[in-house]
Amino acid sequence: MARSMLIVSRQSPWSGPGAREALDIALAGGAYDLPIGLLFLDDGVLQLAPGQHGATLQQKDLTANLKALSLFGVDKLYACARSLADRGLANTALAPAVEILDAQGLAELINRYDQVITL
Amino acid sequence: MARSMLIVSRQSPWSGPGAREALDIALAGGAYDLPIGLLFLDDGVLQLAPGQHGATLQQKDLTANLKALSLFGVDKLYACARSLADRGLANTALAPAVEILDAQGLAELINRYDQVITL
Amino acid sequence: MLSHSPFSDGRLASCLRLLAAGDALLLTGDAVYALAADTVQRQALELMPDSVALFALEEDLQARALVSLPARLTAVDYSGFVDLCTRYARVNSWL
Amino acid sequence: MLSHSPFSDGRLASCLRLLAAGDALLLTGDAVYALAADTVQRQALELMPDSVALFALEEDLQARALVSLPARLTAVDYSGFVDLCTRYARVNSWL
Amino acid sequence: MKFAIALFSAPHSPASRRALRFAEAALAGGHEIVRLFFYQDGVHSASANIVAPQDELDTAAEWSHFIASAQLDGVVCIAAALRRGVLDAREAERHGRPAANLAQGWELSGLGQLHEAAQQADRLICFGGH
Amino acid sequence: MKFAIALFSAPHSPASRRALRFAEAALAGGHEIVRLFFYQDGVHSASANIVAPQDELDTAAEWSHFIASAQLDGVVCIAAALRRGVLDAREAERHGRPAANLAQGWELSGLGQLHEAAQQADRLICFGGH
Repeated sequence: MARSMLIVSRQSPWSGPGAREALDIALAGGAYDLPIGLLFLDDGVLQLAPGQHGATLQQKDLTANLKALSLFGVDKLYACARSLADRGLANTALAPAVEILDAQGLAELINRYDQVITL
Repeated sequence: MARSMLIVSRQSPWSGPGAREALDIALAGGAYDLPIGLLFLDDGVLQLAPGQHGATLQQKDLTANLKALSLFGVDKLYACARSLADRGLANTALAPAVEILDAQGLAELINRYDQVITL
Repeated sequence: MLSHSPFSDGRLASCLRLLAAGDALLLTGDAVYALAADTVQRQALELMPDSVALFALEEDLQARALVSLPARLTAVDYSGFVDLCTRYARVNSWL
Repeated sequence: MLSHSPFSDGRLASCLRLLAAGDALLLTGDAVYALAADTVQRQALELMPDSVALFALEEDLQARALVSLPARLTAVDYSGFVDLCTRYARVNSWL
Repeated sequence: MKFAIALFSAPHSPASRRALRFAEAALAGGHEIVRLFFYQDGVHSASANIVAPQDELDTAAEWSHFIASAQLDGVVCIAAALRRGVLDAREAERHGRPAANLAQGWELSGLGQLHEAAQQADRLICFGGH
Repeated sequence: MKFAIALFSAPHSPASRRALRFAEAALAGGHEIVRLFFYQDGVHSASANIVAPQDELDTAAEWSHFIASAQLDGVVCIAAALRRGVLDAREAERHGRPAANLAQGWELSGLGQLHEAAQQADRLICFGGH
């Protein structure tokens, strides 16, 4: 059976290629039909805030990459409740939809995967 | 009259070349007889902790560079009291000796210099 | 001038402690997230003395769709950014 | 596994929240500064439940001349680091 | 045990040297390294153009020697490398750039190689940051 | 007014584009740029080997075009560039490296150039981090 991988994305969407490069690992895993989970943690949850547009920064926003996740079969998406609250996003509709986890839920999530990449 | 420059060094001594590269700006300024000040702030104060030795990390420690400061005429050295306290260094003998400043002292220090580089 | 996310990093706190009356704070890049509503960082900015002026780079606000901005904030474009640099005696960028 | 300074950065706090019973924390690089005496970070490490094991890379302790280390800490060399990776089911490096 | 090792930091970062020393210790301990994969700023650790100061460790050169002498599979993510200016002869020519600067022993390839290594390995160990 | 502009970040960092837009706006506002100085990871912003993804801004190429068209003095710190693998033809030859990858218009020199620029300028503006 294929080994599962949890990718933990901690980078803001506008701080350089970090957030995109984390998504690319998830998309590549999906393309190989591997069991991939994706957790948005710390500044990574900022990727899920609605209404962002990169045109003013001459940068492609991550919307297309985030939408591609489900097309590539990456549908186990999670976000950290504490990270969202700290950034004023506790009551915001996120896109794509994610399962929001508290600290205990996060610890259990990590232990369900064979391998973890945090970046 | 030459413009004065304050260099604010915020990097730990072991996190890569950042701390050394900040010192190099100060040393180069001293070599040109420019009025240079050097402030150790945040993790930068860790450069002043005694007894460090880089050999175990196959890295040259910063002792020689710090000693060179006075040879190059860079003798206005300052450290942030709060940064030292946060890192457990409030009661430690620092090398080289520096003037320790509180928040108000830091704000006044910055305003005494024509130009500031923080890195 | 700040450019790092205020949530992951101590730069904002460290910088706020050094501001004096007559100084200005310019938020660029991820530092504009400090203006997000319902955050500790926004509160800290609101509590700065009136003698400290607050600016943000407009393109960074727009990209992040930040709204409900503080009344004391002035958004600037690059031309305004250049003007600011001429108006203050020195510019300290918090790398 | 952590490698960043705990003073300038939220990684330590964020990582500590995710540790579960039976996990181990390995401090490398500037993360070993969290072991410095008289710091909030040292206190947080001391307060971890006994079910979480605490390790640090020896060379990083020596370079920084860190002494008065916590009794619960085990220092490891690279061979011990490799062994740790075999003993735990997965390794989560906090980049 | 089989290890896959991923590096995300430039050669002047302590994390690059730490990954190298870990990899050496893994082999010394009788373990197998199924692949080294360099991603993000880790691609610079596979640059042949790095000139370390004489009194500093030349981590990029050590990496290149290490994978050659241990005959390891060393893969550098092609997308991350292009973005950061680390090119092999083929990519340099394809994009009309002056100079191939990928060090000996490394191969540019895609993220699929990271997943393949993770599937083959008992442990995936990542090194990055400082 | 006379500006000296220093950049400390790689071209894929938002700070590199921000520095470029600032420099353009300074000239557009009738100001003078006495020198651009690239230090630390900023040296990568002067690499000719960067291949930006087609849907992303090619900040390194824009920098090279900008200093050529505005005829600016662009200096890259030689010590920082060697350590990070950005070499001109002379340094590549001197150190036996395969390939010179410093972009057109830039010159490798020492930190004295930063101080000289700071002495000539009314304001030193630094860009770095993210």
